[in-house]
Amino acid sequence: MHLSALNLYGQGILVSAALVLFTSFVMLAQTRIQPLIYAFAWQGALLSVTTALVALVSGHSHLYISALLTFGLKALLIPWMLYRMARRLHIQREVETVSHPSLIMLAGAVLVVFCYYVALPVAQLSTLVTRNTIAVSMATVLLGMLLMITRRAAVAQVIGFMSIENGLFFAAVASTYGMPMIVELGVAFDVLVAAVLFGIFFFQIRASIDSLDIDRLNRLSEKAE
Amino acid sequence: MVDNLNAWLDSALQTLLFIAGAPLLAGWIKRLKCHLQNRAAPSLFQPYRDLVKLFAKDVVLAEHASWLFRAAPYIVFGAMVLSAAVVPLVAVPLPASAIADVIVLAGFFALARFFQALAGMDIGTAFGGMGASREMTVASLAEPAMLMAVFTLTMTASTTNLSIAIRHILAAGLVLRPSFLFALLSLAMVTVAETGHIPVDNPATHLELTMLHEAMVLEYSARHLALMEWASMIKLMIYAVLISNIFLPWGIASRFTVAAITVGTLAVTAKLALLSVLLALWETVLAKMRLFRVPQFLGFAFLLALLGVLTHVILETAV
Amino acid sequence: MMPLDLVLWLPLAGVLLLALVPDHRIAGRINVAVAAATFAASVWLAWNVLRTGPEMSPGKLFYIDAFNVYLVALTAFVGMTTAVFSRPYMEHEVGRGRVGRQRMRLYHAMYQGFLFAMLLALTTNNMGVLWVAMEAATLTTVLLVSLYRTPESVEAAWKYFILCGVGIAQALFGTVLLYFAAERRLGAEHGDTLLWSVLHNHAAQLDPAVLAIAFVFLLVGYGTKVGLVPLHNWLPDAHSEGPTPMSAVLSGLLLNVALYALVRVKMLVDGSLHTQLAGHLMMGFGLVSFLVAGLFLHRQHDIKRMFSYSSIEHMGLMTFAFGIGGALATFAALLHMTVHSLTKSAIFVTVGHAAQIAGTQQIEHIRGLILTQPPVGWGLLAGTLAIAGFPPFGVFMSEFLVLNATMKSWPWLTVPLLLGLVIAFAGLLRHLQPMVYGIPPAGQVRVRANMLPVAVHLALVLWLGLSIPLFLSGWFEQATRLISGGLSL
Amino acid sequence: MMLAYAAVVAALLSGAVAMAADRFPPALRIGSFSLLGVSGAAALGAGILALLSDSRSRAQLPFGLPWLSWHLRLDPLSGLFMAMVGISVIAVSLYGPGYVREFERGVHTPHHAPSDGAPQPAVHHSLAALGLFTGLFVAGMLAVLLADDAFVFMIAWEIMSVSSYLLVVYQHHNSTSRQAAFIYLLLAHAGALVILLAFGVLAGSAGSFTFAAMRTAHLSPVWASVAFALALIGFGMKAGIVPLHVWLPEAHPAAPSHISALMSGVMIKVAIYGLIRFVFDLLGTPQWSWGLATLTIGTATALLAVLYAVQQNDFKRLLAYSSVENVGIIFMGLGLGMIFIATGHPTIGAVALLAALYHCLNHSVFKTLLFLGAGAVLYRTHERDLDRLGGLIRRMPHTALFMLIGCLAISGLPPLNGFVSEWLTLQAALQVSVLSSGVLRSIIPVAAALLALTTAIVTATFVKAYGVAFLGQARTRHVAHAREVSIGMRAAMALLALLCVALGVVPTLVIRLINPVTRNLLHLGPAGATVRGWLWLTPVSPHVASYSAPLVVAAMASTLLLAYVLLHLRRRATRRSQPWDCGFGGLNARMQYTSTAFSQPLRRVFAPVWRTEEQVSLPAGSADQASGMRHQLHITDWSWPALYQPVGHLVLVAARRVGRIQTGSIRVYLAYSFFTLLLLLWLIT
Repeated sequence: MHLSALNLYGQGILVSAALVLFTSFVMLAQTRIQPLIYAFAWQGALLSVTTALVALVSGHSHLYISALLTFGLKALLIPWMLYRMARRLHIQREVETVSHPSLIMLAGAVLVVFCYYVALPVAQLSTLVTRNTIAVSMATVLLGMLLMITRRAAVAQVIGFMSIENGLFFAAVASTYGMPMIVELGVAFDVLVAAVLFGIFFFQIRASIDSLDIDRLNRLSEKAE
Repeated sequence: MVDNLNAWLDSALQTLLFIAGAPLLAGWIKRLKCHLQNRAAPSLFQPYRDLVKLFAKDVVLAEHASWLFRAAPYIVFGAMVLSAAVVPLVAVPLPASAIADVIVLAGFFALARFFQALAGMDIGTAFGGMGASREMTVASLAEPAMLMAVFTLTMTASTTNLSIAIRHILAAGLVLRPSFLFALLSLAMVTVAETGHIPVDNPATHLELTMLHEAMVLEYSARHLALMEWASMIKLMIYAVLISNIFLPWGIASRFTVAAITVGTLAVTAKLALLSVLLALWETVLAKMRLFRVPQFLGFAFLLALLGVLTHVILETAV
Repeated sequence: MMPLDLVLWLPLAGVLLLALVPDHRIAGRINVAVAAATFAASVWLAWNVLRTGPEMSPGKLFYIDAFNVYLVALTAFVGMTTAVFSRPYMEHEVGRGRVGRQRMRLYHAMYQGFLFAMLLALTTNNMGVLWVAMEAATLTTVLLVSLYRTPESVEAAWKYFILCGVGIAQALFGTVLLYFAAERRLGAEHGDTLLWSVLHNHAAQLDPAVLAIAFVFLLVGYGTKVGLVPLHNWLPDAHSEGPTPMSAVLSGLLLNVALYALVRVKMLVDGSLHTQLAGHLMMGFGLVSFLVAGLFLHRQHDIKRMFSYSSIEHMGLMTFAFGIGGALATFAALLHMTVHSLTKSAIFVTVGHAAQIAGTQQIEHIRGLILTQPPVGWGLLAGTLAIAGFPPFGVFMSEFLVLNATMKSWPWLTVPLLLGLVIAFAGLLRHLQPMVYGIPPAGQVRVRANMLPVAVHLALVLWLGLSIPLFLSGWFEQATRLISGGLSL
Repeated sequence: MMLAYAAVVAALLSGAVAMAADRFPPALRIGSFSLLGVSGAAALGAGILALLSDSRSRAQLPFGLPWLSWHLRLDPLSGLFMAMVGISVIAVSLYGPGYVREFERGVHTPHHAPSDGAPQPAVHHSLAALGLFTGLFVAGMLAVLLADDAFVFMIAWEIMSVSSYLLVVYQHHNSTSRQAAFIYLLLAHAGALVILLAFGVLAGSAGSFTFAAMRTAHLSPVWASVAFALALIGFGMKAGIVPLHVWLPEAHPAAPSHISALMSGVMIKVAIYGLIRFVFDLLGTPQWSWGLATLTIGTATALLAVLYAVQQNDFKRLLAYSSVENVGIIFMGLGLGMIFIATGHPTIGAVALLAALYHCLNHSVFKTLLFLGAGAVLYRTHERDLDRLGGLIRRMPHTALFMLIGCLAISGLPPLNGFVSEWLTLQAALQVSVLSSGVLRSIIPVAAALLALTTAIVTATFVKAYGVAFLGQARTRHVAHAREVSIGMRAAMALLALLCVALGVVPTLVIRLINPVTRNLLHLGPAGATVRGWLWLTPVSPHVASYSAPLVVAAMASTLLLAYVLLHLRRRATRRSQPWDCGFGGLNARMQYTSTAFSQPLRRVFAPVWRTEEQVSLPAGSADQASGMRHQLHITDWSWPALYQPVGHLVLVAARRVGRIQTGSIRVYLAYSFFTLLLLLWLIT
C-alpha cells in the first residue's frame, strides 16, 4: 500500500522506525564512548515511542506497558548504568580508532538492502501497517552485530549487544504487536540481569587485564604455538 | 596281493641298492676328477673303505655337545634313506613312492638340512655357525628351485607321485618339451649347489672361509661322521637319479621280470656314469665362485625352474 | 501436576536457600539434598507420564511428553550425581584457596539456578519461555565460569557471555518470526499462539517462507549453545576454565537442552515446509562440527578443553542424526543424547580428580594415573573408551545405529563419518594413554575422590549398551514417533 | 551349545575371580586360571561336539536393541575355531600360574629404562587387571565365534580388541609397549569400523542384521565386491596382512608371553574366522577376482613377513613376524579356494579351503607353543634378545625339546603338522591345469613357487632362532644360570608339542573332523581326501597325490632304530674333549655366530626388502681391531615411512590448519556467526 494511504500514526510509526535505523548507523559511526551511550539511549526512547504509537493504532493495551517498560529500561536505566560505569572506569572520553569507518558504513547500507530482500516474503504476508518494519528490525539486529564485530572497547560491545535486543523488541512490536506478556516480562528481566552482569564483568576484566580492550582477551586460542 | 607284496619287496630291495650304490657313485666321480686333473686316482671303492674305517673308530665328542648333536646324524641319515626309498631307481611302479610324493621328498631334504645346521651350531664354534648360516641361505634358494623344477614334471603328468609320473612320461614316448629343458637345467644347477660341488662349494677343501657343507660336520667323528658322509653321498645319488630318470626315463623297468630289472639296472648305471662324467668335467673346468655370487647362481636356477613351469602352463596345456 | 511443580519449585527454593547459607560445607550438603529431591520428583513425574501419557499443565504453560520427560529425568539425575561429586571437589578447591567462601555461596546458588533453568526449558510449552529459560541458563552459569577470577577464566566467561548472548538473541528473533507466522494463521488470541503444542498442531498451515527464515535464526541461535562449528568457540573456553562440576553439567545438560530446543523447532518447521531444508542444514552443521572437533582433539594441551571438544564432536553427531530424520536415526540420536551426557559428565568428574592429583590441567603433567590412584586412572580410561564408542558401552550402540541409518539413506556419508570417528579416537587416545599409563612423576598425590558418580554413570551406560530397558525404549519409541512425524521402528 | 555358554561364562568368571587378586594373589594363580582352564575345556568340547554332530544350534538372548535381540549360533565352522581357542586356552591356563609369579614379585626390568629416565622402583602391576582382561579377552573371542548377527559380532569383536589392548599395555612401565599398544588399538578400532561398514553394506540389502537374513540377501556384483573389499581390509587388519600388519610385531611381543601366545595363536585366527564367515558363508559364491586378490595379498604377506622375521633378533618379535607369514599362507589357501570355487571346481576349492583351515589349526597350536617357550626363556633369563641367549638346551632340556618340536612344525618339515597343511596348499595350487583362464594359470604357479621359497626361508629363520637361543654356549651370565621352568609351564608346552606331532601323524582323522565345515560352506566335501582309509591322505585322488604320515614315521623310526642298533652292536667308549674347531684353540662364547651374523647372507641377497642402516665403526687407536670393532644394525619395516607416517602427518597438518580458525579474538568469533547467519539467509531465499 502507498504511504499516503496510511493514517498519521502509521506514518509516525514508519518515521520512528526509520529513526531507529538511523540511530543504529549513528552508533556504528560513533567512536567515542559517551556519545555512543547517548545514541543508545535515544534508540531506546524511539523504540518506546514506536511501541506507544503501535499501541495507539492497534489498541493493544498491553503494549503501553511494554512501552513504559522499554522506556524505563532501555532509555533510562541501562544507559545510566553504562554511563556511571564509564565514569568510574574513566573511559567515557576514550576514542577508539576504527579501521575503515566509511567501509563499515557502506557495509551497513548493504546490510539494510539485504535485510529488505530477505524480509520481502514476510512483509508480503503481513497485513499490518508496520509490515516493512520487519526489514528494519532485522537490519537493526544485524547492525548491532556489525557494531560488536568492529569495536574493540568492551562497552561498545555491550551497547551493540543491547541494540540487538532493541532490534528484537522492535521486531516483536512491529510485526506482531508484541509478544505474550509473560515473554515480554521474561525478556525484560533477562536484559536487566544481562546489563548488571556486564557491569560486573567490566570490573573483572579491568582487574584481570587492566584494560577494557577486548582484543587483549586472546589467551585462549587454538593457534599453532 | 602277491605281486603287491612283490612290489613292496622290490621297492625295499631297490632302496637297499640305492643306499649301497651311493658310495660307489661318489667314488666314481672322485676317480673321474682325478683322471681329468691327472692326479693319481684312489680306488673306485675308497668311499666304502673310509666308511668302514670311520664306523670302526671311537667317537670323540666336544665337551658340551648336546643330545641333539648326537641324534642329528641318525636323523639326517634316516631322512636320506627315506628319500631314497621313494625315488624309482631301476623300476616303476614303486609302491613306496605313494607314501611320500615329491613334495615330501623336498620335505625330507629340508628335515635333514635342518638337523645338520643345528648340529653345526651346537658346539658353538664360529665355523659351525658360519656353515649353518651359509647352508641355510643356499638351501632357501635351492629348495624352491628344485621343487619348481619337479613341479614341471608333476604338472605334465598331473600327479606328484614320482613313479606314476615317470611311468606317464615313459608312456608318452619321446616328446620334446621346452619346459623340461628349463627344468633340467635348473635341476642340474640345484644339484651342484645342494650336493656341495663346484662352483658353489668344494667338497675337497677344508679351507675355513670357503666351505659350506664341510663346516657343519667339522666336529663330527667316527660313526657320526660316517653317517653324515654317507647321507650326503645318498643325496648326490638321489639328485643324479632324479635327473636321469625324469628326463630320460628310457630303459627303466616297468614290470617285475628279471630281464626288465636287469635292463633297468644297466640303464640307470649307464645314465649315472654318463652324468658323473659331465659333473666331473664341469667341476674341472669351473672354479669355485665367491659366496655372494652363489645367490645369483641359484636365483638363476629358480628363474629357470619358474620359466619351466610357466612354459608348461602357457605352451603345453590345451586350453 | 504435583510432581511437575516439585520439579520446578525445588531448585528455585534451592537457589534462595543456598544464597543465604554462609558455610559452604553445609551448603554442599543442602545442594546434594535438593538435587536428590528434584531427581526423585522427576522420577515421579516420569512415572506418571509413562502411565498416563503426555500431560498438559492447567495454564497450558507446561507440556510433558515422551520427548522431554526422559530428558527431565536425565537432567535431574546428572544434576544430582554432579552435586554429589562437587561437594568434595569444591571443598578441595577451597582448601587450595582457589575460591573464597563468598563465591561458594554464589556457586551453590547458581548451581541450583542453572538446574532450574534447564528444567524450565525442558518442561515449558511456550517457545518464548523456552527462550527465556535458555538465556537464564547462560546468565546463571556465566559467573561460575569466571569463578576462579584468573585472567583466562574471565576471558572465557566474557566470550561465553557475549557469544551465547548474541546467539540467543538470534534465537529470539526466530521466535518472534515464529509467533508472527502463527498469528497470521491462527488469529491473535494472545498467549496461545506461542505454545508449542498449538504450533505443532497447526504446523501445516504456517507460512513456509517465514518459517524458513525463522528456522535459520533459531538454528544459529540455539546452534551456538549446542556448540555447532563455527559457532562453537565459546564452548571449549567455558568448559576448560570453569570449575569442573560446571563443565560436567554444561557438557552433560546444557548442550542437550539446546539441542532439544533445536529439535522442537525442527519438528515445527518440518510440519510446515515439505522440503528437507531443516534436516539438511542440521546434517551439514552436524557433520562439519563432528569432523572439525575431531581434528581439534589432536592439538589439545588442556585435559578439560580436550574433552569439551569431544563434546562438540558428539553434539555434531547427534545433530547430524536428528538431521537425517527417520525413525532409526532419531532413535539413535535420542539414545546418544542419553549415553553421551551420562558418559561425558562421568568423564569430567574423573578429569576433575585427575587435575587435582596432578595439580594442573596440563596434559603433559598428568602421568601414570593408574599407578598413583587406580580408581581415577581406570575410571578415566573406561570413560574415554566408552565415549570413543567401544562396546559394550552404550555409545557404541547409538553410533552403530547412526552409522546404519546413514548407510540406509546416505551411503557415501558413512565414509566421512568413519574417518571422523577414527581421527577423533586417535586424538583422544594419544593424549589419554600417557595420562593413564606410565610411571607417575614425583609430586603426584592421591586426593579424596568420590568415584561413586562415575561408577554409577558408567554402569548405566554399560547397561544401556547391553540392553535397553523396556520402559526407556518405550519412551524412545514414543519420542521417535513424535519427532519423526509418526514414523515408527 | 550349553558347553559353549559354559565356556563364555567360565571365562567371564575367571575374570571376575581375578578381581580379588590384588589383595590375595593366589586368587589369580589358582582360582582364575583354573576357571580359565574349565572355559578352555568347555570350548574344546563344544567345538568338537559341533564338528562331530555336524549340527547347527541357534539361540537368542534377550539383550541388545528392543527389535534386535542377540542371535547366537554354533555350527561346525565356529566349532572348529572354538576348538582352537579351547586348546590354546587350556595350555595357557596350565602355563599361566607359573608365569604370573613374575608379576607378583613386581617387575624389575633390567634393560628397559623408563621413558622419562626417572629412577625406577619395582613396578607392581595390578594382577586383578591381568586376570580380568584375560578373562574378558577369552570370552570376547568365544563370543565372536558364537555371534549370529552383526551387532553381537561387533560387540564381541571390540571387547576382544579392547581387552587385548589392555593386556598389551599391561607392562606399561616401558614406553615401547605403550607405543605398541597405541598403534594396536588405533588400527584395531579403524579395522572394526571398516568391518562394521562391510556388515552395513550387507545389512543394507538384507534389511536386517541377522546373519540368517544376510545369507539370503542378493547383492549386485559391484556391492558384493565392495563388501568383500571392506571385509578383507577390516579382517585383514586384525589378521595382519601386509601392509596392515605393522601393529602386530609391535603389539604381540609387548604383552605378557601367555597373552602373546593367545593373541598370535588364536586371536588372528578369529579374524580369519571372520573373513571365512563373511566371504564363504554370508556373501555366497565368491568371484574369482576376489580369490586372485586374496591369493596375491597372501603371497606378498607370507614372503615379506618371513623376510622380516629372519632378520629379527628379538625372539618374540621374530615369532610375531612369523605369525604374519603364516597368515599369509592361510590367505593363499583361502584365495585358491575362492578361485577354484568361483570357476566351478568346488572339490579342488574344498581342498584349498581345507588346507587353510588345517593351517589355522596347526598354527594356533605351534605358535602358542613357541610363544610359551619364548615366555619360559624370558621368565628365566629376562632376555628376549637372541644375541644374549645361547646354550639353553643344557640348562632347560625339556623346554628345549618342546621348542625343537615347535620349530620343526612351523618350518613345515615332515612328519609334523605344519607340513601337512602346506602340502595340501601346494597340492591345491598344482591343480591349476583345470582352470581355463590363462591369467590364473600363470599366476598360481608363481604363487606356489613363492610359497616354496617362503617355507625354505622359514626353515632358515627357525634354525637361526633355535640354534642361537638353545645351542652353542651361553652368552650372558643370567642365561648361564637359567633353570628349568615349573612343571605346570612345562606341562602346557608338552601338551602342545604332543598335539603338533599328533596333528602331523594322523592328518586323515583331523581332516575327517574338519570335513563338516567345508561340506557346510560348499555343500559338499573333498571326495577323496580319505578314501583309502586313515592311513592314506589323498586330497584330490589317490592317483594324483598321496601322503601317508604314519608310514613315514614308521619307516623313519625303523631306519633310525636299525642304524642305531647296528652301530651299537659292539659297545664302544665315547670320549669327551675340546672341540677341534680346525685347530683354533680357546673357544669362548663371543666367538659364536650371532643371530645378526647368521642372517647376514640373506640380508645381502634380499637387500632392498628392508630399510637397513648398517655401520661398522672402528674406533681409532684401538689396539686390536677385532675387539675395538663395533657393528650397528637397524632394520625397519618399509610400511612405516611408506604408509603410516604420511597419514599421521596429514592429520596433524589438517589439525593445524583447522586450529587457525580459532584465533582467540571474540570479534572474529562474532564475525563467524554473523556471516553464517547471512550465508544461511542468502541460501534459503
